[in-house]
Amino acid sequence: MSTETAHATEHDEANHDHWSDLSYVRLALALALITAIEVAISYKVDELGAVFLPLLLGLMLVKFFSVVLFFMHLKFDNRLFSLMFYLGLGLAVAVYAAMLFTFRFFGS
Amino acid sequence: MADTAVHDAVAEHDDHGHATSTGLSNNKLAMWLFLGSECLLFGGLISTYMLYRGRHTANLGPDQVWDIPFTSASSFVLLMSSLTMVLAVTAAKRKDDRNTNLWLTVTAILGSLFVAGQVYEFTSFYREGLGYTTSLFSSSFYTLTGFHGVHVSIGVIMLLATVGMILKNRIPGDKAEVVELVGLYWHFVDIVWILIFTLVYLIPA
Amino acid sequence: MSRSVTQPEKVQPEKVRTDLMPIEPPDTRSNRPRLRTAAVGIGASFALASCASNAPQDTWAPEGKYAQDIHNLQWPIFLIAGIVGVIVFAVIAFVVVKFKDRGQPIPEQSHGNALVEYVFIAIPALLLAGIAVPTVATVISLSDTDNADCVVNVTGQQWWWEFDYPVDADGNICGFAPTGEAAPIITSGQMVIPVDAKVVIRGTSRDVIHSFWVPKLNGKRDMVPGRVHTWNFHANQPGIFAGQCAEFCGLSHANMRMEIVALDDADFQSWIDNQLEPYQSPEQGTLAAKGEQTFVSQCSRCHQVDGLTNADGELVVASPEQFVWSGAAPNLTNLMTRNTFAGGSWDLITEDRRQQVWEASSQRFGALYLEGVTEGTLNEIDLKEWLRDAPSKKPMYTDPANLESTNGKTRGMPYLALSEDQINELVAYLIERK
Amino acid sequence: MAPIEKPAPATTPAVATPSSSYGVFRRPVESTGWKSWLFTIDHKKIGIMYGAVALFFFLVGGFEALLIRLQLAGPNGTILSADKYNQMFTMHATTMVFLFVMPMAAAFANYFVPLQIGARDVAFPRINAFGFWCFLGGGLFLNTSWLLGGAADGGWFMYAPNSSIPFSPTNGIDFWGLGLQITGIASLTGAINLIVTVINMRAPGMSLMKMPIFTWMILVVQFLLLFAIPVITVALFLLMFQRNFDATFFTVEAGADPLLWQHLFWIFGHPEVYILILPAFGIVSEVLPVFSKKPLFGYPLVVFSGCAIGFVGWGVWAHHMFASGIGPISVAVFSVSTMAIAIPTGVKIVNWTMTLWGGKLTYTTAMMFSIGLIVEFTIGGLSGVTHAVAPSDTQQTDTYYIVAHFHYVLFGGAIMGIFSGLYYWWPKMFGKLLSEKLGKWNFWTMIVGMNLTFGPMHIIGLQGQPRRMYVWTEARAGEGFFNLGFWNLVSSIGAFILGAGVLLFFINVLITSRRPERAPLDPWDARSLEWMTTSPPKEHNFDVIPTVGHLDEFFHRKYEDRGEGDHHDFHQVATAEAILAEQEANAEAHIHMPSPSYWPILLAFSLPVMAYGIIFNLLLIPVGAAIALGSMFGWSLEPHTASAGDYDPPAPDGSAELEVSTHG
Ligand code: HEA
Ligand code: HEA
Ligand code: HEC
Ligand code: CUA
Ligand SMILES: [Cu+2]
Repeated sequence: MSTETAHATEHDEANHDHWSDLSYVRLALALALITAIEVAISYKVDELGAVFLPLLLGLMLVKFFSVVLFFMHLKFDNRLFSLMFYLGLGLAVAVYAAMLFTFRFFGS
Repeated sequence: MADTAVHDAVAEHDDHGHATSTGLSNNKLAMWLFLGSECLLFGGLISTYMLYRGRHTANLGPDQVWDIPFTSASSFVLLMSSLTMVLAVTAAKRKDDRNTNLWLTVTAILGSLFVAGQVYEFTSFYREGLGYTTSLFSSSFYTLTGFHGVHVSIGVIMLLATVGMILKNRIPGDKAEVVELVGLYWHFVDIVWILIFTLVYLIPA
Repeated sequence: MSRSVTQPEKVQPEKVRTDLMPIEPPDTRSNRPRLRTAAVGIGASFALASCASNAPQDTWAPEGKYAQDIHNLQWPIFLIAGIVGVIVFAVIAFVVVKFKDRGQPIPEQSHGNALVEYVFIAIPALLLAGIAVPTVATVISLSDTDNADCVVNVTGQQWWWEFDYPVDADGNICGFAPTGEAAPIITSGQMVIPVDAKVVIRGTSRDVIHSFWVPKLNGKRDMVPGRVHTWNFHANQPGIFAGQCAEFCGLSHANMRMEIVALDDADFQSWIDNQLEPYQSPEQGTLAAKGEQTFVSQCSRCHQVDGLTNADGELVVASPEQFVWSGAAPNLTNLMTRNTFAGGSWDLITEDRRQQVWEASSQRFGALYLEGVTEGTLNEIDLKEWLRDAPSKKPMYTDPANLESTNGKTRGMPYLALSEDQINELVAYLIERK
Repeated sequence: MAPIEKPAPATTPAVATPSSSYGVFRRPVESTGWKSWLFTIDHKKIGIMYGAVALFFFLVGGFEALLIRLQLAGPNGTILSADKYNQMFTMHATTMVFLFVMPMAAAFANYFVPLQIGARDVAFPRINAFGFWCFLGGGLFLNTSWLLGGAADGGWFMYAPNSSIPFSPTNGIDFWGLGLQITGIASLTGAINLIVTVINMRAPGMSLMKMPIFTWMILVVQFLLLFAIPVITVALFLLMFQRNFDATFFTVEAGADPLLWQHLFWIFGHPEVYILILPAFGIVSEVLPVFSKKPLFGYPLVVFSGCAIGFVGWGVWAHHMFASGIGPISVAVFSVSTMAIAIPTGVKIVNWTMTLWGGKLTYTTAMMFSIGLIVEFTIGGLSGVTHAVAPSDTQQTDTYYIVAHFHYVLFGGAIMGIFSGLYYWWPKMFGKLLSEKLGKWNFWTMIVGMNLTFGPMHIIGLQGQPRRMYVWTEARAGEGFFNLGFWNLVSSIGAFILGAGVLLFFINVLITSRRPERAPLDPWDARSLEWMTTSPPKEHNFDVIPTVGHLDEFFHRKYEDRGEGDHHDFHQVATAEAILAEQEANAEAHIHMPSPSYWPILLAFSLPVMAYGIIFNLLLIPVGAAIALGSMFGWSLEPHTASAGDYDPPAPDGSAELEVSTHG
């Protein structure tokens, strides 16, 4: 873990943090649109076949990270905050995915 | 040699300020740590649901009880509350108390609407026969969404308390930061719902 | 060096102290690596544990293929661990003596030495990589439960094991064709298997998690309710091998034992035939005949005796699911062919007899075991105590006042308030269940 | 505590007595007497309370262990019934792990992390106090189960479905689950607090790689706690819903898979064992350099290996489930990942040894405990490696061989480290040296006792004795050198020797506390910042916040390098007294420490109230919730420093800016 970024903080914030309210509104509308698409494709499971799940999960991740990066400012904020959050997120995904995986190998 | 391995990052330490070694706010750091920890909490609940989603009584599985249009609407409400929240934060940074309070209140209302929707959803599922203990599916579904609902409710209380404290001018320290912290929590609750909505509702059983 | 089953023909009064024998007794099975001796030489206490001892559950005394596979893997690893340990201790001892403060000047304030550090990362890494390869190979090979010679269903419950030998599509049981009519064999406490065969158990549990473990034949495998786990057994020679439930399963976990009994093919055939012999009522007017009536009135609601009929000539079918939380009680049809009871915790045979059986040579073992329990070798004391008041002998949750959480069902066998007469009758009846 | 104007050297400020009232709840401002402890938010007082309570629970857990050993000394023991025995080992483990080792680490962390990084307190002092009271409340709550119908009886990992109502109908497991939830809050809040403290409140100049190694290890541990506690929280909630609200998460008839519990428990449980050991590693890494008069060998590598242990520790949990039927692929993967953990741990052993190498070793009691750790932990670690070999673990798991492993790493590791820390830091905390003579006795009886107790368990286990058996029988004991009877007896005798060893520590404390002599300022010629202040430290820790230029800053202030180039030649140029005097002469003019508060203790005690409510009467829940809400409200409105009016006479300028950033 490095704290080298500390000095840069003030500077960075000054540059990017002022997303205008309008851009936030635009992002929110985009997210609403993605949600609509998600719902729509959930009615087309059979048509989409193998594409369905990756597509749906992809859209979910786009929404997820949009909120994290922009609404929660993680993109512009100090790297230390990202580290704290992604450490937890990454561990959670890795560990629980592995756990669910073990249930599949069960048998002798 | 150790001493030179990492760049010395300690900021100038003035005598009376709030300077911290990294220049970051204690509170914000704590909030992000807490959210990192919450990932493992919700991860556990989501995994439990994923493991048990298929284990239900004949006619009371996800496909039978879900009301996707309704849930989509309440998801939309929660998503929009993230927007109003972020507007409150920018207002607070501009030291615009009036708009801060306005957007905080709207966020709280949207949040309450979402919780109300969840209560409605639960009761209608219940009427269809899906009780908390009906099946593994129902227990893990109610537990997961219940935990989320409790988080939203706590968020609503925090929002309203913040509004109250801003009105009475009782916030110790940095007002904008308090709003920002509440915002982080609120957005986190929103992203958890983004996961739940897709993983729980939209993926067919 | 470990206990050999091949022992002198005559049954010796004192135990054979193989652990004190100067020379390794003739070992017919494995050409165990010479290095074993070296391991002992190293003096690591772990390695010493491979030395002679006759604890029946010694994990360093394999008697079958799978246990041997494990052993071949484990002894070199104990050896490596021992060597690493000895080196570490030697270095520490050296340092502690050598660098004691004797007034020397303040040492160099050096912060480290990259070479030393990387070397000491590389050495353990290589060692461990060396260990990992055979480990993974053994994991995979041990998990192969296809091509069984014999399949037995094993069910654990609080606090005993049930063994159920299914009849396969060809009408065979455990790979053997019964002489008479084939029917599933259900027994408890002792699992009888043919020698030198790949026996696969399909195991589960009726209540909580138990673990099936007979150390001389294989490692343990948990028996989890709702799942069926398969696991291999193989015995080199006829004999009796001790086991114990190894997963904590509540009050009488300590009293949940079992044995695996390996018989050669002929003996195994007679065991099967005997198990399948039709039921014979006791002769009219004997004590045992009275016992049969008592059994029907008191015991048969839980315990099945195949072929038993009531006064009206109807078959008596037990319904333990109404009385016992796990839903089963031991099948007593052939109780006296086994030599322990109640989760292998007490002997049905006398102490002397027990020693004869356990120490019998592999040639004599089968015959001795098949004799089962006879009038002369019955351990009446423990059996009667059991019938008098089972829960006070083996801790079980059977107190009628506390059965709320289990809908009035017991976990284990309740106190039945039998009179001494009834007990005598029952014992007379049970002694004929062979 | 009062704002301190230019603190007088080495004296505590005049006691302030409250007079005026602050609404209904006047702010507590006492700095002596019982109230100063009850409402304190001083990290040092909280640290001492953590330690005292933890040591008390050590006696409780040890007492339970002695009963266990008494029962097992001979075949068919009759000291305890089967039921009591099961409660005994469950509570022994729970007490030792959650109520002794973890809080003991919290004690040291609380007391010494701020001192080692040159801070005046932790980042959130009130949350710190809250954490302590949660731990105390949870621990007491847990132990009241003994009196209220029986303690938990499912073993410390509480496997489902044996933990469901039909198999354990008493309230014991409810107490266990709720009690652990409450102590879990202590751990989680403590973790956030300490991470923020370490990241944000270091003295100027102290970069991460100049941080004392103890602080580093505590940092790693707090991250482990941060991410592991929520996992057990989920598991405990599922268990609670199962037991109290009829959910079926572990009911097989409803289709549940009992292995879910095992996964959740061990995903928490394995990081937990490193939570137990890493603080001890940190202590040892402080003590060995001091008594070798050398810096820690390969400091960066010790830091990174600590991080690596913490990280890899997340990928090995299923090694506790090798026999549970998770399938060969999972078994193989987890087997290999478990072996990988031996590498970073080996790094520590090597670096400690190399620290000693070429040193100038003095064998104080603290040093002996540290060397004891290296030796005993290595034994435990090596048996750990034999477990990692999955096929042979199927012979070992759930036998005494495992019990031997984890007592060697826990007692031979964590406890040795803790005792080393106690002897090392005692003069700092209390201004008194513990008797070295008694200390040596203490050490040797403990070493002999522990090897006699836990050494034979290797044999007992390999001879096939399963763990958690309330009796063992002659029938399975065998004969000859390795017979179970003999070694069980040896183990029991060892346990009593060990108990005597532990008691010697308490006797030592009692005796030395009566002696008048005070410890010298720098009894060990130590190297890190906590020694650069009075013993015990003043309420504000340092009169001037030091500026740090070196790892081992204090050493470098005392010694000067007169060597040239690569050749070092150290000479003492200053004494601790001189350095302290200089600090006091230049003391900062305005030091404002946060004031005590009622709310943390009140909020913490609302939790057991609600927990009793869940078990006995749901009506108690709203009562507890009301207390909780009220105290949260009071908490959030309370300023960090008491207003001037709370003091008598009114203190000057009580609401001034804080020197340290302390938003509790
Ligand atoms: C302080 C706590 C602690 C620590 C540090 C460890 C450390 C390790 N543990 Fe242990 N463990 C426990 C506490 C701990 N354990 C507990 C409490 C249980 C039982 C829980 C229960 O069931 O109740 C348990 C159980 C347990 C099991 C499950 C056993 C079973 O139930 O079947 C396993 C299996 O792999 C295991 C492995 C290891 C390994 C590989 C390490 C490694 O980290 C050890 C690494 C150290 C060394 C190896 C020594 C030093 C290294 C060198 C000198 C370098 C050279 C070495 C080699 C090349 C080999 N442990
Ligand atoms: C840090 C953890 C820790 C520590 C320090 C200890 C310390 C000890 N443990 Fe511990 N033990 C565990 C963690 C620990 N244990 C765990 C996790 C388990 C697994 C439980 C399970 O299976 O669920 C276990 C299980 C366990 C068992 C196995 C039980 C079984 O499987 O049936 C045994 C048996 O001998 C045992 C013995 C001991 C002994 C003799 C000590 C000794 O070191 C204790 C020494 C201390 C003292 C003796 C205290 C001194 C006090 C006095 C002398 C007097 C007291 C008087 C009054 C209070 C008035 N322990
Ligand atoms: C309510 C059910 C119940 C009744 C009635 C009952 N038993 Fe049992 N019995 C059990 C259970 C359960 C066990 C297994 C206990 C254990 O080993 O933990 C058992 C075990 C036994 C065993 C040991 C069997 C073995 O293979 O290990 C014998 C013998 C026995 N019972 C005899 C009797 C006799 C004789 C009676 C009647 C007088 C009787 N039982 C009545 C439930 C019952
Ligand atoms: Cu069955 Cu333990
Ligand atoms: Cu582990």
